[in-house]
Parts: sequence; structure tokens; C-alpha cells
Amino acid sequence: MSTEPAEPGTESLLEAKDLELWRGERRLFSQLSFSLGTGELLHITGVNGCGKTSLLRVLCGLTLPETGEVSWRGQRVMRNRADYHAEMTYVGHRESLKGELSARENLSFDLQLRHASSPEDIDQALDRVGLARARDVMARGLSAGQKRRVSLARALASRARLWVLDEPYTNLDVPGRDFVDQVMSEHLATNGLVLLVAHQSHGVTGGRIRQLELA
Amino acid sequence: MPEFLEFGKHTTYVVSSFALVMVVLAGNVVFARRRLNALVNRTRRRLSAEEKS
Amino acid sequence: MWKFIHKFGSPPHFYRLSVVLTPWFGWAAAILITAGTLGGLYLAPPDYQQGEGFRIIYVHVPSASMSMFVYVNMALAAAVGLIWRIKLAHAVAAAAAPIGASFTFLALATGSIWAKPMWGTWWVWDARLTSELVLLFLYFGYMALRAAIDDENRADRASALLAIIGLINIPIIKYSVEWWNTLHQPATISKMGKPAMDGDMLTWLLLNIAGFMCFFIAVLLISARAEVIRRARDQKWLKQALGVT
Amino acid sequence: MEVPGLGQAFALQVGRDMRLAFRHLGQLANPLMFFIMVTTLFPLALNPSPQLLEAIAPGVVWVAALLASLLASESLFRQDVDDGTMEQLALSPQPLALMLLAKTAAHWLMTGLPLVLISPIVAYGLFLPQEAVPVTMGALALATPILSLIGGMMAALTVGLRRGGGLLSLLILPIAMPVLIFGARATDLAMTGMESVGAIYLLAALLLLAMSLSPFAMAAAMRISLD
Repeated sequence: MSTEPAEPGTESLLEAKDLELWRGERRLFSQLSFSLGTGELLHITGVNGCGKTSLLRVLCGLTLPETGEVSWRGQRVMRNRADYHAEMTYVGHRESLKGELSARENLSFDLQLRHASSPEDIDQALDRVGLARARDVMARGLSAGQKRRVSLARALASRARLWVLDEPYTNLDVPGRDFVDQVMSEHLATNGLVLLVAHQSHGVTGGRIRQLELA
Repeated sequence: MPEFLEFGKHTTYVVSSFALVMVVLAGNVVFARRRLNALVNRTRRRLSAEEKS
Repeated sequence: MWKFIHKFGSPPHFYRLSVVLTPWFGWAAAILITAGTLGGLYLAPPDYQQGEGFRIIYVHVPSASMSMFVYVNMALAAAVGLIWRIKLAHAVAAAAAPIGASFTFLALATGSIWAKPMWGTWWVWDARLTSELVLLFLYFGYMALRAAIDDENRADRASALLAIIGLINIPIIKYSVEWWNTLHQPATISKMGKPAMDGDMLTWLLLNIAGFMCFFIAVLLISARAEVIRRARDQKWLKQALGVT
Repeated sequence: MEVPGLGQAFALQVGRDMRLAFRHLGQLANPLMFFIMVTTLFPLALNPSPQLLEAIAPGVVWVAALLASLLASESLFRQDVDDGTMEQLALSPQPLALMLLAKTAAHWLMTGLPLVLISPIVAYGLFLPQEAVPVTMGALALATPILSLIGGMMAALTVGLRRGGGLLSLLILPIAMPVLIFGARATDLAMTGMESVGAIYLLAALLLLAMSLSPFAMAAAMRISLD
């Protein structure tokens, strides 16, 4: 089930070598290997419950695979988490927001952990995802779509090289979806990498699109 | 009280502690054995079912 | 050296080995414990001070020493499993816990049965008995955590970490209990003073300790086999081992 | 792209947690209320004669402090794991051990420190001799962080489980017992006018051990729970 190797010429940053993962008695995938280079998007698809999210979590270093290794820039992720996490960002199912903090407070905490970011950077990130008016609204007061936009703002402003996106389109309206496609295309153009799990087809242009089907 | 279980005024204490130890140790063996056998049988059934299908 | 551990660490190899070894350890345990018990009960002279009651030592001391021995081994196996991710080590740790808890319970029970004729009360806040009680809580905590987590893999890793935390804390608990005991306990109630053991008293005690050790290994091999089956991913060797062809 | 230093990340995390805590103070009053209520139970349960209360005062204060910190540990990580922010923390470039230590420090400031500050009043209610109060406060100031750190380790282990409550206390109490022994002993010695510096040193030693080892255990436990 491994896909063809990365295009020669683009140095592969993310390497997965014969990953295997079980959920209870069921094996989700095994001998799964691939490598991802700059400017490449890996679109992971599969039926519900086939382990797409689990695979993403393994690639992020959140879940420990049964066997196999994930390495970034040739180094095992589990060995040097700080370097890897500094260059990646994860948008998961849950919005990872504190309900009692405003969108701005949430974002400023998340971003300042990664790099010095001034209040202007925060506001600019929120404006870019169309939340200019909702900067100081408590996160619990935001709609699902708005919360998803805050997560996207976090990914955009994180200056990460690798985006790991789990169903980024959920809860987004049509303009929101176009916006996601647009930023992904831009990211690929500036030799970023994207790991995408999404049921519907994406509208990403540019960069090399690769497919990984999980049985 | 059979003669060999006679330990002066401490008979009940000595006999009861040894009896308790033997019971608990035997219990461990029975528990482990039964658990292993149950698991082996269940796994055999599962595997032979898989074998057929 | 690694090749040996890796080979031994592979479940199929361990499974075959344990099937062979279990009867040996089982019989050794039976013989040693019978000899130690009979010797302790009938051949060893009664203690001049405590009379016949002191014979309980022949089961109390082996239980107490095994309760500590099993916990340390459980924690080491868990650490090996956690650090080098060897499934067999987790299986051994999971198998050892109930046996260790039984030994701890026995040490407590025989200790309090022994205390009744000596000090007239079933429970005396003696340093060693109190440490034994805390060890029992550590075992229950380990088993309760393992039972509370459904996913096998996570249960192994979480309980392994708990066992390591427990192992680091055992010396601290022992010291603090001793420290607490010497301050509160008036000197008159001597601690569970083991009467002076001369030659022929000691041999039966050592026999029993060796017997308890063999017993632990025998039951461990049985339980660990079950744990290995539960964690088996590769069906091929499992079919072979269970004779499903 | 320079990742901020450890001190900055630590302060950031403590700042955020303090701001969050002040947003809903009610939830934080529980351990404090619990501590006061438990100590008022004893005079009600027993006859409130000063001699009796004075005799049991050290034990009551310290057992109440231990149980209050146990109660507080439950809420240490549960909120963050439920809303997903812990996941982002585990994926941030900052070491998870440091961030969890920062969270525990913030949690101690909100639940442990108030216990220390209110302990004189509770001690007074139990007729604890006045000369023992400073030593008790000092010992509590050393002991409550240890209890928070132990609670943090065990909370990280059980945070993902449905029925963590009873399990959490079963895991914490055996490990927290030496703290109780040394702490109650410090108050006891001070009460009888003897020198209690020995117990204080032992508590300080336990605090150093806890501060150096438990953050890594917390991080490992959290990574296992997030698996």
C-alpha cells in the first residue's frame, strides 16, 4: 500500500517507514511507507474508521505505532520532538480552544509558544481568516465555523513547514472552503508540505498532489 | 485434634497461618491455570474459525 | 548479548520455553515448600522466648521477602517493556502483579496472626507490617490502573510508569515508616524482632524462601503465557503454538 | 524563527492558567472549602474539649490538607485534555515536561497556597498551640507543592479514564504518605517545644526530589494518555 517515492529532486523531509497500527484486535494498516518532499500534498482518503486520523496522529508523534518509524529531516521524530514540532502544525477534529478565553487570547498563547509574535501579528492572523469582528469574543461564544477558522489562523500564523490537516473543511461555508484551498496552494508554492485527510476532493492547485488510500 | 497438629497453646495460630498460606498459594495456581486454559480454548476456537473462513 | 535478549524476548520462543520449564519449577516449589514447612513445624526447636508461635516465621518471612522481590521485578520488567518496547516484558509485569499482591496479603495476614499470641492484638503498628500494608496499596493501585484502561497497549505503558514511580518511592516509604515508628513506638514493644536464628532453624527458612521463589516463577510462567497470547499480533506462531493447523 | 526560551514559555503557561482560574473562581474554592469543612467536622464528631482537640490537631490539619490537595488534583489536566488544548501543548516546540510543571505550579498557586495561608485559622480552631503555627505553615508550604506534583503525575496517568476519581486517590495516597508523616511530625514536634527542623529538612528533600523527577513522569504519563 506504499505509494511511489517522492519526486527525485525535491529532498524528502518527512519519511514514514513500514508503519503498523492496531486498534484493539483490528489492524488499521501495516507496512505503510511513504516520503513527502517540499511542495507536496499527500491526500489520505478511506472509509470511516479505516484509521486516517490515527495515521495522522502517528505522523505527528502523538500516537506510538506498533512498529515502524516516522522521521523528519532524517531524524526520528520520537528522538527530537522539539525540532519537529517547531516545523509542523496540526489541525485536528477538536478545535483545541479554551472556552473562557477570547479568540485573540487563545491565539496569542498558542503562537507565542512557537515564536515571538506581537499583538499585531495575532490580529492580522485573525483578520486573514475573516474573524476581524470576533477577535474579543469568548471562544465558547463562537460558532463551529468560526472556531474552525481560529484553528486555521493558528496553523497559518505558526510559520510551520508541514501542515497536518484533519478534515479542515468541516463546518466551513463555501467561501471558507475556497479559502482553505487557496492557502494550501500558497503554502505548497512556498515549498511547504501538507498532509491532508478530507472526504471530499480538494481544490488545491500547484504543487505535487499524491494520493494514499487506506483500506 | 490429631497429634501432629499439636503446638502447645499457640496451636490455632500456627495451624491457621500455615493453612491460610497453602490455600492462597493453591488459589494462585488454580486462578492462573484456569485463566490460561480459558484463554487458550477461546483463542483456538477463534483461530480455527478463521482457518476455515 | 542483545541477540540473546531479542531471541528470548520473542513471544514464540518464550511460549515454548515456559511450557517446558513450568513443571520443573512447579515440582521444585512443591518439594522445597513441603520440606521447609515440615522442617519448620517439627524439626526446628521451639523458640525459648516465643515458644511454638514463632514457627509462623517460616511462612511470614518468605511471604514478606517475596512480596518485595516480586514488586521490584515487576517494576524492572515494566521498565524494560516501557523503554525498549518489548511486549514480553509487559506480559511478565502483568502476570507478576497478582502473585506479588498475594504474597503481600499473606505477609500481612501471617504477621497479624503472629502478633495475636505475642502482643495480644491482631494488628500492631509495627514498621515492617505498616510498610507491607502500603506495599499492598501499591499493588492494588497497579492492578486497578491496569484494569481501568481498556486498550492493552496503553494499559501496559501507563501501569509500567506507575510501577517505576512506585519503585522509586519504596525506599522513601520504608524510611519514613521506620522514622515514624521509632519516634512514636515506645521502645518496650520490640519490633517484630526476629528471634536469633541458629543453624537448624535457619535451613528450613531458606528452604521455604527458595520454595516460594520457585513457586513464583512457576505461576509467573503460567500467567505470562496467557498474557503473551492476549498480546500476540502475529497469528502464524499462535496457530502453531496452539496446534491449530 | 527563534523558539522562545524555557522561562518565557513557563511564564506564558502560568499566566494563561492564572487568567483562566480567575475567570471562574468558584471551581477553585472547592479545595479550600473542603479543607476548612473537614477540620470543623472533628470538633463536631468528638467532644470539643481543648485538650482533646489539641492532641489530634496536627493529624487533623495534615490529613485535611492531604485530602484537599487530592481533591484538587482531579481537576488539574482534565479540562485541558477534554477541550483538546493539551494536544496542542504536546505538539508545541516547548518541552511538555516544563509546560506541565508550569501548569502544576499555577494549580498550586490557586489551590495549595491558599491552604497554607488559611492554616493558622484552622489551627486556631483546633486549639493548636500558637508556637506550632509558624512551623506548620512552613511545613505546609513545603508539603503542598509535593502533593500537587504527586497529584499531577497520577492525574496525568488517569486523565483519559472515565472513572478516574476513586482510582486517583488509590494511586496518590501510598506515594503521598511520607509527606504526611514528615509534615504531621513537624507540627507535633513544634507543639511539644522540641526542635522540628529535622522533619522540615526531610520535607525540603522530598520537594527537591519531586520537582526534579515528576515533570518527566508527568510528560511521559500525558503522552501515554493522549496516545
